[in-house]
Formats: sequence, C-alpha cells, structure tokens
Amino acid sequence: MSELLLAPLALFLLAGLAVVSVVADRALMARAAGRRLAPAELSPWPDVARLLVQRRRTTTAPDALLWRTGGAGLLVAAALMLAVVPIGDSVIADLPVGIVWFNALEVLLWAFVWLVGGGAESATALVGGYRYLAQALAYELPLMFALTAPAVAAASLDVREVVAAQGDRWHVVEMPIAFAVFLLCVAAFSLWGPFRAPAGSDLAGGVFAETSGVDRLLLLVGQHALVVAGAAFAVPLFLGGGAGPLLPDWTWQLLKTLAVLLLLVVARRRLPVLRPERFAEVGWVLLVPLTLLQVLVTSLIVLAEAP
Amino acid sequence: MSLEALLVVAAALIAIGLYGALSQQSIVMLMMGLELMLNGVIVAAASFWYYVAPSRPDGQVLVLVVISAMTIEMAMGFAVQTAIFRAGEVELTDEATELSG
Amino acid sequence: MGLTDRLARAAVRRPRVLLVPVPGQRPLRWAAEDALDELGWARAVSPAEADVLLCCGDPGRDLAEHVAVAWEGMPGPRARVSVATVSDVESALRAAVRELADVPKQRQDAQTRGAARLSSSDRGDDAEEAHDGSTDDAAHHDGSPTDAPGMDHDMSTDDTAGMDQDMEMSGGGTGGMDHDMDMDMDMDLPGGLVMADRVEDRDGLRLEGLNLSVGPLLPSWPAGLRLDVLLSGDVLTRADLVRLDPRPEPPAPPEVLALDALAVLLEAAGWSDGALRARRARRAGGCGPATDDLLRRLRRARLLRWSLRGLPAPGGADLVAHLDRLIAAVRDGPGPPAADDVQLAADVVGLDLGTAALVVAAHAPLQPAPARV
Amino acid sequence: MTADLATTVVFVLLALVAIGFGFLVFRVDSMARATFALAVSFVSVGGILLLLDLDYLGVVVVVMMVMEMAIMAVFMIAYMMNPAGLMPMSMYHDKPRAMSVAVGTFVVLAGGALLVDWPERQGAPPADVTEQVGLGIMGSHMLVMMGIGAVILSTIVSALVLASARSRYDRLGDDLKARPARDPIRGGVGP
Repeated sequence: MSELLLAPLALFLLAGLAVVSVVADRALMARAAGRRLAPAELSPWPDVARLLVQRRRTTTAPDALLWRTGGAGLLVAAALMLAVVPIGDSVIADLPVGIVWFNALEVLLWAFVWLVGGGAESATALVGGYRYLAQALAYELPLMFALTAPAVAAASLDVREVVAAQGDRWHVVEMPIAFAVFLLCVAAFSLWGPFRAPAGSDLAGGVFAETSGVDRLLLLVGQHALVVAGAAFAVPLFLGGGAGPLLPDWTWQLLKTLAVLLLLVVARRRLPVLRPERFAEVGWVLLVPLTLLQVLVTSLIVLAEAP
Repeated sequence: MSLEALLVVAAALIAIGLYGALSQQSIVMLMMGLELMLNGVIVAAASFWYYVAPSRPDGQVLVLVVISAMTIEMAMGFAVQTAIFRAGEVELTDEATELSG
Repeated sequence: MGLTDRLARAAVRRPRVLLVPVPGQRPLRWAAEDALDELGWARAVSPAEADVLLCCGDPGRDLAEHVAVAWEGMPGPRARVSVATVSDVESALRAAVRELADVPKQRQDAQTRGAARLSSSDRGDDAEEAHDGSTDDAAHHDGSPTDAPGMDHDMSTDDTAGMDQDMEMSGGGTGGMDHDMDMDMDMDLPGGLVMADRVEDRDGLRLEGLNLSVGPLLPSWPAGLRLDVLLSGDVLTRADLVRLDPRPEPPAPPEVLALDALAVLLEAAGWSDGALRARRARRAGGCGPATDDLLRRLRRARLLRWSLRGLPAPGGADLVAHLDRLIAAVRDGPGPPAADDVQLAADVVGLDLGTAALVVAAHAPLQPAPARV
Repeated sequence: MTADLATTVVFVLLALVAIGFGFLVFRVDSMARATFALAVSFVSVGGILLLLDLDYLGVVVVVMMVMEMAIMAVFMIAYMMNPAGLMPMSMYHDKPRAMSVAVGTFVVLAGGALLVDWPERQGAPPADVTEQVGLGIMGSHMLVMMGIGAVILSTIVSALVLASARSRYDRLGDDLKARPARDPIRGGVGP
C-alpha cells in the first residue's frame, strides 16, 4: 500500500473505530436502562451536533494558551501513537523505537491533561489534574514494564519486529499479565471507565469541568481516539498483529482491534471507578512486582528458546 | 548542522540555566535552572558522540548518565524542599539560612 | 442552509439536563430522573455541559441563588424550566427542547449576556444577578458565567472591582482564594482578601488553604446541602455543613427509599450502569426482575466493595456495611438510617474532595435527623 | 543536498525553540507556563537528538523530562504562594550579577566551542544505534550503570526519609505490632 494513502486511511479508521466505541457504549447503556434499541438512539451525531452548536465558555482568568494546547493535545497524541502501528506490511512512521515512542506520547498526555485541568484556573479542574498525575504515577512503571516484555521477546523496540517475532504463538500466551496491565493502562491514560476519576462526576467533571462546545468536543474525540489508539497498539504487541487464517492481514488486524476496543467499552460500563488514592497502592505494591515478574519470565523463555 | 553549531546551542542552554539558577529565589525555579544546564550537557554529549566518536558507545552512555543525574537531582531537590518546608515553611533560597554563620 | 438546519435539529435531540433537586420535593426528582432515563438523555454533571436547567420544584431563596449561578455558568443555547407536579415533567422537557431550538431567542439571550458581561466588567456586578433579586449579602454570588460547576469560588481575577465584591462577601465564609500573607510579594493581592492561615493537612504539611463551597448542585448530592470547606491541596481540612431551605420529604416505602439510596451511591461510586439499574428498580417499586437483577449484581460487585470499604457511612460502620444494609432494606430489612449532619461534617474532614463527595452521596437521599431540620 | 538542507532547517528551528523556551522559563509570569516552557525546551532537545540518529535517547529524554515537568508543576503549586498561577510571579535576587555571570559563561563556552580545533570524526555510527548503547551499558560500561543503579536506590530511600514525616513507628505503633498499619489512606492492598 502506498505510504501516502496510509495516513488518511489510518485517520479514517481512527474515526470509524471511535464511532464504534460510542455506539457500543450507548447500546450497553440502553440495555442497562431496559430500553429498546433504536438506531437513532445509538447515533453519536446528536451529541456531536449539540457540542458544535454550543457556545465556548471561559473561566474568570484561564491560561487560555495552555488550556487550548492541552485540549488539542489528546487528539494529536492519539494520532501520533497510531503512526507507529503497522497496518498490514506498511507503517506510517517507520521508527526503530516505536514502543518507546508510544510511551513518550503517553507521558506527553500527563502534560496535556494537566494543562486541561490547570489551565482553566478552577478548583475542581485543578483537583482533576492532580488526580490524573497521581493515577499516572501509579500506572506508569507497570506500563513501562508491560511494554518491555514484548520488546524483550522480540529483541527489538520496532513494532514491526515485534509482530514478526510472534509467528504462530501470540505474545498474549506467554505474557498475559503484561497484556492485562497494558489494557488497564490504556484505560487509565485515556481517563476511561474505571480510571475516569480525574474527570469524575464527583468533581463535577474534573478536568473537563469548565469546557463546553467545541473545546469539549475536541477533548471527548481525543479521549475516544486514545482508547482506539491503545487498542490498536495492543494488537501488534500482544495479539500477533495481522496474523490469522483465511482472511487478509488487515482484516484480522481490524477485527482484533475491534475486539479489544469492545472489551474496553464493556469494562467501562461494567466497572465502578477505582478511587485513585487506593489504586496508587495497587499500582506500586501489586502491579510493579507482577510486571517485573512477567519480564523475568519472558526473558527466561527467550533464553530457553535461544538456539 | 555541525559540531560547533551544536556546542554553541549547548553553551547557550548552559548559560541560560546558570542565569536562572543564580537569579531565582524560589527553590523550585532554581532547580529548573539546573535542569536547563544539564539539558545543555545532553546536547554537548550527544554531539560529541556523533561528530567525534560515533563508533564507541561512550557518548550515549554519558547522555544516559546525565538523564539519571537529572532525575536524581529532581528527586532529592523535592525531598529537601519538602523537608525544609515541613520544618519552617521555607520555599525561597534566601530563607534557608540554617547553615549560614 | 441544509447543513446548518440539520445541525440545529440534531443538536436538540439529546440535550444534557442539569437537575436541581429541591428539599422536600423528592417525588419530583424521581420523576425527572425516570423521564431522563427513559428518553436516554444524560444528566449534566456541571453547568458547563448543560443545555437545560430543570428545577424539581420551587427552590427557596438560598438555593435559588445557587441556581442562578449555575444558570449563568451554562454556555448556551440554554433553557430553564421548572416543574411543580410529577405530571409536568414531560411537558417541561418538551418546552425546554422548544426553547433550545428557538434560534432567535437563543441569539438574543447570548447578546444580552454579552452586554451584561461587558458592563459587569466595569462595575464588578452582574446584571443577571441583580435582577434576580438576590439581596442576601452573606451569600456568595459572583455571578460571572465562569464559576466552577456547583462550586462557588473565585480562583482569580485581575480586575480589582471583582475582588472588592469578594471581600464584602467573604463574611459569609464562602468563596475567595485564601492566601498566606507572610511574604512580601503577597501583600499587594488585589482587594485585600481575608486570609486563612496555612492549614495543616494529613501529612503534616502546612500548605495554603483554599476556601470553597461545594454543592448543592453537584451530581449525587443531597438536595440543598452545601459544604463550606477549607481545602489543602485536595484534602478537606475543615468542613461546615449548611442545609439550604430545609423541608421534610414526603414519606415513601422503605424499599423504594433504599433503592434510591443505592442509585445515588452507585452513581457517586462511578458505576453509572448500576445506578441506572437501581433507578429502574426504584421505578418498578422495588420488586420484579429489575430488582432481583440489581441485587444479584450488587452482591457480586467485588470492585465496588473494594472501593467503598473503610469509608465512614451514615450511622457508623463503613460504606460496605451501609451497602449491605441498603441491600437488605430492599428486601425486608428496616429502612435506611437517618442522616446525621454533625457526624457527616466531622467524617469528611481528612478525606480528599472526591472521597468526601462519595461519603456525602451516601447521605444524600436520607432524611436529616429531625433535630437538624 | 535537499535532505541536508531540510536537516539544517529543522535543526535551527529546534535549537531556537530549545533556547528560546529555555529563556522564557525565567521570563514568564506564571509558574505553569514556566514549567511547560521548560518541557518544550526539553522536547526540542529530544528532537535534536533524533536528528543525530539517537532515536532511543531522543525519545527517552522526552519521556523522562515531560514526566519530571508534570511532577514539578504539582510541587510548584503546592509550595509556592501562588496556588493557581494567580499572582504575577517575579522572584529574583541578584539579577544583574547573575546575568553578567551567565553571559560570561556563554562567551567562554561558545568561544571555546568555536576556537578549539576538535578532533576528526573516527568511525561511523553503527547500523543499530540503540543496540550500541545497550551493549555498552551491559558490557564495557556496565560499572557505570551499576553505580547509577546504586545511587538511584539510595536516592529513593533518602528522598523518602527526607520527605516523609512518618516513620514505621507512626505506622505500626511503638512496638511495631499494630495491624493493620495506621495509614492516612487505607484499603488499597490488604485489609
């Protein structure tokens, strides 16, 4: 496939999958409410239109520059994460250190979300920003180790090499902990489901509290894009990329991405919010040793299978 | 791009960092100055690696060492700041005078 | 025209509604929540995302001031409706949608607001507030459209006029950024606010306190309850509880009350699906498959219990015990305990803002003990 | 030659951003902006490293430094009298002298950079630069990294000791037998 076509295609898929996540979410919500599913009800279009029509709002003395930067940052980070995900044989940005690249963008989110919260100069949004960082400190090391495991197994930081190294046996088989922790971290860095405390309703929306209109739309699109990007990244890392019988590579990859995405959507509806101050202890006391153990096991497997 | 150009950039970063470290009253701002100086050191180390001895890992290792030094400086800086803040609500360098004669 | 038109029509298909629960009007809140659930409309968690402000009853004078602040904080297009009886809810929502879709009216609203804001920046006053007739000096009413949702506070403002206004209101103990004044550069803080000292948090760090009024328009928040707190970072170091316009709630069957308490608690714990199911069960009157399903899910909810355990609950014990008590009450146990405001105000000190909101939510649908009314 | 030109343009841009935002750190009047100006400066330096074929180190600089800046922003808000960037910030002492020392340093360093006759380039970068540093720290330079590891461990310990007001006696009682521990936040792992 031509490299030129790849970027628009990726953006198109990003948008499509984001819509799918919204539709699935609304369908689950309608089921919980005991309503019949109507197509009109599933469409995200009324919500988008509502935010497009709504006026932008500001606070008494926002640091508008920082606030807007943060707002746009989520979507930008998600798009850049996708740039290192191989689609079929090709990849938009052929970076030899794709895995670290993903990690770096995730860390940029710390700054962006903090800016969204802090830039508004409002107490609730600021507390939301604190929470995001507190949560980030708790999941960052487990995420790093979860990313290390597939890199160790493939002896490369290049995402394409990681796909190639898996062959028939997907990484998820030998590193289930890393896979689970990775998904958990995807939810956490996208303020999703059990990790949406920084934007929680107990803080009247937390980091999102002061935004309205297109600003909020940009944030919500960015948030969904992040979930999609995380799901898309999990596939080459743990689920064998495009590997699969009969169907062509890209179909398998799309299907797997969709499956991971739906898993995240179901988790969002089924699980309560994990209180960040409690999750901190879980992150440090439980997840760090577990992921370290995972890396150790992976290394031993690599050594055992070395020719 | 050349070694000289990169070294001038590094020198500029170090000089600005020094200015910040010397002129700022707040402990946190002082640390930002130090960080900026180390930032310049990273540029210098990387450019020496690239333009002088790219076949040896020394330059790269030096960059890693500097990054570690920055994080250590940061962690200790915040710890010390927390400790003296706890002791006396001090957050300006001029107020931390326990050791002055 | 085509696209604009379609955009405008789609925009009002699923508006977000900010519910204002009014003390003594619990049936109206239930009716409004049920109507929203049936329509599939989401409730707004802050004025910033709200299109419709729905008052469940006639707010008293104190609550009305908070409603006015929230109304100012809504970005627009916006509509404000109020219901007096349970049967009014649907027609009120329809009226709100009509008002939202009324483009000329919304445009005019935006223009008058813009004008008011322009003049208010000179006078440090707000036209909208002024003609709302709020004269209570002690209450905090910075009517700027910019306040945090449901929480009145002034983080900052450059113009001295605005700060003067804060100063005269700081007697009420609300709003106003508190600054420590022992450093020179703080001295020219505009307006000379009344300062709180640095306050000691649970780690023994003396950071600067921030006075903040939390509620009463937060989601899962008791009708008309306001907490005036002193925040250190995000930890509450002092809390005063205020009941605005308290009025006794009409009686209801204990199992329905318990389901309502569950719905509010689950919403606050961030399990909106569970809350949705609890409201369904409440609508069904506490029996039938919806209730069985909810109770089954609640017994299995290990993560929820992990999140709730060890937190103070009404009537002693922790929130997990409270949850179990509510589950039992749905079947045949005694009804939920009474809220104890003094205990609640003491319980939330030392918690962070979010956890405090959870603890408050556990009290939300409970009647305050008679002595406090 | 176009590739060379593009590289030069990108380098000049990154260098200007790194230096410009570095200077802004001490010029802007809000702490939030100062912190994030520094973050932008670091990200540009990461970009310069990418130009030098140091893919891994370039991205790692971004990872480490943005993280640090985010944490720093929290500390600034906590410890400075300016909880939300509300007051204009200006806290200098000895500004003129600091400036002259800084300018002097720059003249000396930059002069040295331009005047010294730097050695010729020896060898070429390997195909896999990341592998080189990996083998370096696990082989010839292992001692360095082991030293850093020890330093980091002692940093963690001493920083916690310095910053925390509580000791194990506060947690577990005078006879260290209190269970569960008396923590301000309880109930994450264990009872």
